[in-house]
Amino acid sequence: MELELKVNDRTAKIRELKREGNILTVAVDDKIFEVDLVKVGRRDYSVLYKGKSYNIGVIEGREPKHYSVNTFYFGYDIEVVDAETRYIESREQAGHHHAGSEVRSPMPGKVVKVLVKPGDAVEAGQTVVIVSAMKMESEFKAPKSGVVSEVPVREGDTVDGNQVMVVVD
Amino acid sequence: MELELKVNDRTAKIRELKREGNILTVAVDDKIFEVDLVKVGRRDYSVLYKGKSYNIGVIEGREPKHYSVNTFYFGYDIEVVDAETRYIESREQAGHHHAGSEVRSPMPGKVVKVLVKPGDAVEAGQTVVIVSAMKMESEFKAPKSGVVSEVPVREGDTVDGNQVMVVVD
Amino acid sequence: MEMKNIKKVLIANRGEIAVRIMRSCREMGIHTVAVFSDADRTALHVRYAGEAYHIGAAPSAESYLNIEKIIEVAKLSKSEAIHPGYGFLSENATFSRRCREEGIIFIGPSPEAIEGMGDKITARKTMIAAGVPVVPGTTEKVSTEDEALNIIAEIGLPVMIKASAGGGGKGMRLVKKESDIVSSLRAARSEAKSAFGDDSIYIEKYIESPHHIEFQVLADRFGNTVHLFERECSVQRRHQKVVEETPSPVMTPEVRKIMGDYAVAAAKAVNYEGAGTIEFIMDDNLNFYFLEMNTRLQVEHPITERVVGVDLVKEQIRIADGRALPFRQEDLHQTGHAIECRIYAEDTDNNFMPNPGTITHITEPHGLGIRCDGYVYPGYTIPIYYDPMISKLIVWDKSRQEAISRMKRALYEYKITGVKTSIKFLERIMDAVEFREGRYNTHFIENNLKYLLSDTECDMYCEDLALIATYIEHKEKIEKIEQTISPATVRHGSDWKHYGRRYGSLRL
Amino acid sequence: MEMKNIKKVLIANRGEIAVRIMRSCREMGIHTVAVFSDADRTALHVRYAGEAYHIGAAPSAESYLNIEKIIEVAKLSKSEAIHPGYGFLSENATFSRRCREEGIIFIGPSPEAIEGMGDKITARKTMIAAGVPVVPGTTEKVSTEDEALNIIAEIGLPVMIKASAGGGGKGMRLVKKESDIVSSLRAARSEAKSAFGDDSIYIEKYIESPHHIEFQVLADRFGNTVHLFERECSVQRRHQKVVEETPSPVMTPEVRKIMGDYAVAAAKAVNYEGAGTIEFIMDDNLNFYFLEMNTRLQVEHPITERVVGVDLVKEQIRIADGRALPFRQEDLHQTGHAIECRIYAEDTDNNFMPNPGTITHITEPHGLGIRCDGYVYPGYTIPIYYDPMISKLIVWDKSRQEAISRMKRALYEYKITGVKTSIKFLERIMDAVEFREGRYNTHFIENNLKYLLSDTECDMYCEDLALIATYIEHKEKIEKIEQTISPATVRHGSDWKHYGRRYGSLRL
Repeated sequence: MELELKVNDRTAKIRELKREGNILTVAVDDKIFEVDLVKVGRRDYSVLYKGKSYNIGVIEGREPKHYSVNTFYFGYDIEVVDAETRYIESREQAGHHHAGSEVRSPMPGKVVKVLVKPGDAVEAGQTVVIVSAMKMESEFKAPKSGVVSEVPVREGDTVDGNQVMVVVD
Repeated sequence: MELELKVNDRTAKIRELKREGNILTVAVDDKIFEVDLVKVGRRDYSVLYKGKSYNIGVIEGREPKHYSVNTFYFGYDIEVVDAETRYIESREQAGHHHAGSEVRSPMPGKVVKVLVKPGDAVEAGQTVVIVSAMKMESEFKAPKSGVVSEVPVREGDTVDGNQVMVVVD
Repeated sequence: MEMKNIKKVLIANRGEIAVRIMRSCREMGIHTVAVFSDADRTALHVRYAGEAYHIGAAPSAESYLNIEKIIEVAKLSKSEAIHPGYGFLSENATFSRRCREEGIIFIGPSPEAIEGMGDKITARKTMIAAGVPVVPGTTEKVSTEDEALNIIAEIGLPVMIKASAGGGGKGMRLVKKESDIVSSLRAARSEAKSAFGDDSIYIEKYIESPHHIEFQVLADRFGNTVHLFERECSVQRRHQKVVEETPSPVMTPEVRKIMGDYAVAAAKAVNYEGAGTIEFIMDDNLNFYFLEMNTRLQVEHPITERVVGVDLVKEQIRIADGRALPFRQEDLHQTGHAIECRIYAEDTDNNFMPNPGTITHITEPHGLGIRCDGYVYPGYTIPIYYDPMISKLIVWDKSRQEAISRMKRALYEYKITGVKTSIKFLERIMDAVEFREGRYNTHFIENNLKYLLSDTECDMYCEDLALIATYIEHKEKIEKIEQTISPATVRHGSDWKHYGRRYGSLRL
Repeated sequence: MEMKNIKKVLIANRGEIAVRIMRSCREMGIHTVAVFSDADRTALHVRYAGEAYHIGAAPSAESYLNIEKIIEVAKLSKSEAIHPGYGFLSENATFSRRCREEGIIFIGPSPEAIEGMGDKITARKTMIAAGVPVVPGTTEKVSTEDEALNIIAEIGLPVMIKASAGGGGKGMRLVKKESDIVSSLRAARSEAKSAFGDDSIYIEKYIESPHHIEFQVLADRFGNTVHLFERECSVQRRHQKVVEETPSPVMTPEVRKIMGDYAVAAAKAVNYEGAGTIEFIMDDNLNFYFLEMNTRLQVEHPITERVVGVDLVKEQIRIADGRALPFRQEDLHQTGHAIECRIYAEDTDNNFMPNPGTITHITEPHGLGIRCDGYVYPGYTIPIYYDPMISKLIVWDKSRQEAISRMKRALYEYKITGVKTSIKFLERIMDAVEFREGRYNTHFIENNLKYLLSDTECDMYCEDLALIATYIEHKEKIEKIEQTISPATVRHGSDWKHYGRRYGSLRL
């Protein structure tokens, strides 16, 4: 099985070439790695490569096919690129999708103020919603100028991480 | 749903009568309990009853429908009694089953010596197999006098917990 | 040693401090009662306690700040005493008084002592009367702008304007330039008005490159008052302490002796009983001034416990039980060095935004010289309503340099997934030159922010290995889905759809 | 303080001690190299180390005892030094010598010191020459039965017969009655022959109600030797230590001083370098005798670390690096009281049978005065090949009574599921009157076994609540299976079969 994985600006093709017990031969693009890889616990991999011991935690992201991957203190956001992803991306590029014009909550919290309603004209950088989490209030701003098309939250609502709060068209 | 659960010599019928959020009304035989019960983590329940706080860990046993349940330091082995269980039990009582004449490993280990082979006559209490685990050797003895019918392990084998090592008929 | 009066304690708090207090109670053979809000049914303090009672809705005002409800539970559960922890009702004179009225022992000072130290202006006056040095500035509340301008002219710039009823940085303004005086005054007063309902302020000389140094005190009801030496708390971000240590790297034995004596005098001036902290501000020349007294246990109390060898919560309970302190000043000594790091659920790379959420995995540090006081566990969802502090990591070693190395090791071992934390940021603090050399003041984080937020290095293979591990994780997940759909099932079109749905959501 | 010679250390061990050593290395900025057998690929020491190398099959003889393979890995990884931990090769003179030959620093004593103390008879002679009191008995190996009979007649019953090459209780026999002498002699010699390939024995006076008390020593290569006071190790089961504490509850300052001086003399008598332990046997009247020297780190070293404030592993490495001890005898003091409990994976209710298996869940104790040195993690399978010790729990408090209370609290918090452990048994030890009062000897567990194995009480509701929780768990599991089988699917007969299979096995 070959998978395309995206990390930052890089998209890499990964393919397993051989597996004997823990010893795995893998191609990452055109580079061949022979690693001793074993899953320890529910989310952690222990990888031995060239004698060095690496601990890699692979955690499912908040969206499907997204992973949050940690090696020591270094964290990567890795996404599986497949037909579905490509389809969504092509739609986004064609302007069919809301991405980039949504205001999402980066963390769970409580909506303390909604400053716009559908139909309002907003300017990029204008505060549209205020969320309180852990005794701290954060202001969220319109990502671009335009007209508010949706406000799926109300004051007093609790929101999850990554939840859409305002859409600007 | 009503379930019959067996703990030691007691078999109790449990039935949920009402549930509102965490507040659960349950009949245990003819006794009614109103408890505040919530699952915390993967195996732990927090139960508040009459003001007191109980932590109860419910862990799947090595056999299906068996649970190992801990409250503070007190541990219970609890078994779900259903049609299948009753069928097996009735077969056992009718003498159709090996239970009681098997020698099982109580823990994982390595078989260091097998002292009998199929066809051998053995006496109750006679050592039939020796298993080593964690630098300690344990002798396992025939549960009754009879003839060895099966020896599914060989010297050098590693065994799991609860694995049959010798059957005496 | 059994208590005379206290057999059961209600802990009017949550989080790590509630658990920490219950630990000491358990060691003393004292029963514990937890209280919890709607948001805290699954919290560790509820699970740890012997008894637990629901007291209201998630917002603190409707639960942990509800005095009458908490007193009701104390009576219902037949608790002889209430420990308020820190925050919430711990410095609330009304609560202390209501406990007294109801015949419940409040494990903390009298309402009079809380009031005496709670109002900054009153406290300043009391300290001046007791001969304790205070920062040059007003001794009366300032209610008009003219008055404020006169005072600023007298003590000279820079000055700090503070809300009289304030705390936590609210209603505070630093004024360095003549032209900013009026606007800062107005801003401070309006913020004070909206935060505390009182726009009176006071004005103090602003100390450049200040050190925040505090002294722990313990006092019994028989007039015995001792101090347990200093804590250096200058690593702060927006007036929130981040790292604390003891001894202070800038302290000398002579100054320690003098400040300790003043700390004891300050406590005695309000007939203090229990554990408290005298906060001082100190400049680079070791001139120091009384800042305020915290009439409660501090978050950072464990570093004192480790270096002095005293369990402060046990001493609080013993004092409240009516016992005399078991030691005198000359019995107390500092041994070695302790550092505390506060672990916050926050996204340090995104303006330190709080990051509540569900803990998926946690590995806590262990071994020689490590103490980790926390309250979260795998599967626990940190609520959005309360403080973002997850835990406190405390290390001890013989010397300051060794303690820093140990803290680095402990932070390396500390893994929390599910929420973002300040662990990496704290590790950078341990590596910062100013911190390592012990020459830092309260501007340290601000001055070093770029360094502290920069990434740590990984070797050249990390990224590729991360890709490989992700590849395997994803591949096995897909294979697991394929196995779940048995051959007998996949023949039907509907199941392929089902498979497609499951693959699309990929949540097994 | 950077090391002169040691930049990278290979740890020739596994389990908690390998992790514990790596922690100190990390704090010292020293790189670590793990070695592992087939059974240990997922072990924590492999994950914790900077580098890790496979050295052979699961049985120790083919991996952790393979001297040449380990030396090969040390060279390959360019490690300057090897730390042997305890057990395995730690007291193997050949290994120490091979390291020396290969120019690798062995973090431990010279082969000559190991040999001098390894043979019990030689050690006795050396001690007698150094003026250290030894248990009355033979000074030469006894190889014939007649010889043995004469010696027993001379020192009088009861006596202990021990294998000269022995250790760990193998080849040991206690003789109380005249009529048992011959059979015991033969049994001991035959056991010694099969265990060590050498049937020579020695005979000692048997001490009734003995206390096992040992002294920690540290010696550098410049002739500085200090002791770090005693450890009381009398809570034993079949010669295996279970609980250790320091100070010993039976010790007096006078006897401590004398014994400490003897411990230093014993180490100096073999030109000892590094960390070592002098074991003494002591009777109720505080008469004491040299028993043996362990020329390595002990399992129970953390209680000394806590009470004396010294990191013994760091000191071992510094000594091996060629440094002088940073303290003298008069700089060392005991502060407070420390206790260690060893947590074993064993079924205490079933004759203490070892219980390897997979850890499903673990909650470790935390808070003031707690140290937990372990190596298992959720999902880890404890292999069947090695020691059943999971971890060591160490507590400290000001007094012995408080330390016992703290240990009880820590054991209460300690939850391990998946394997059976000795936690409950240890809690009973903390409650046993003889232990609490500090009047126990090595017969303690044997004499109190019934009490120690009895169940702790739960209140009248526990069983019913356990049933309710199990009911909910099972019910939700069934509901989850039903959901997995979507309505579209369950129409087909094959799926009902599938459902039935899944319900039957109930492993989701």
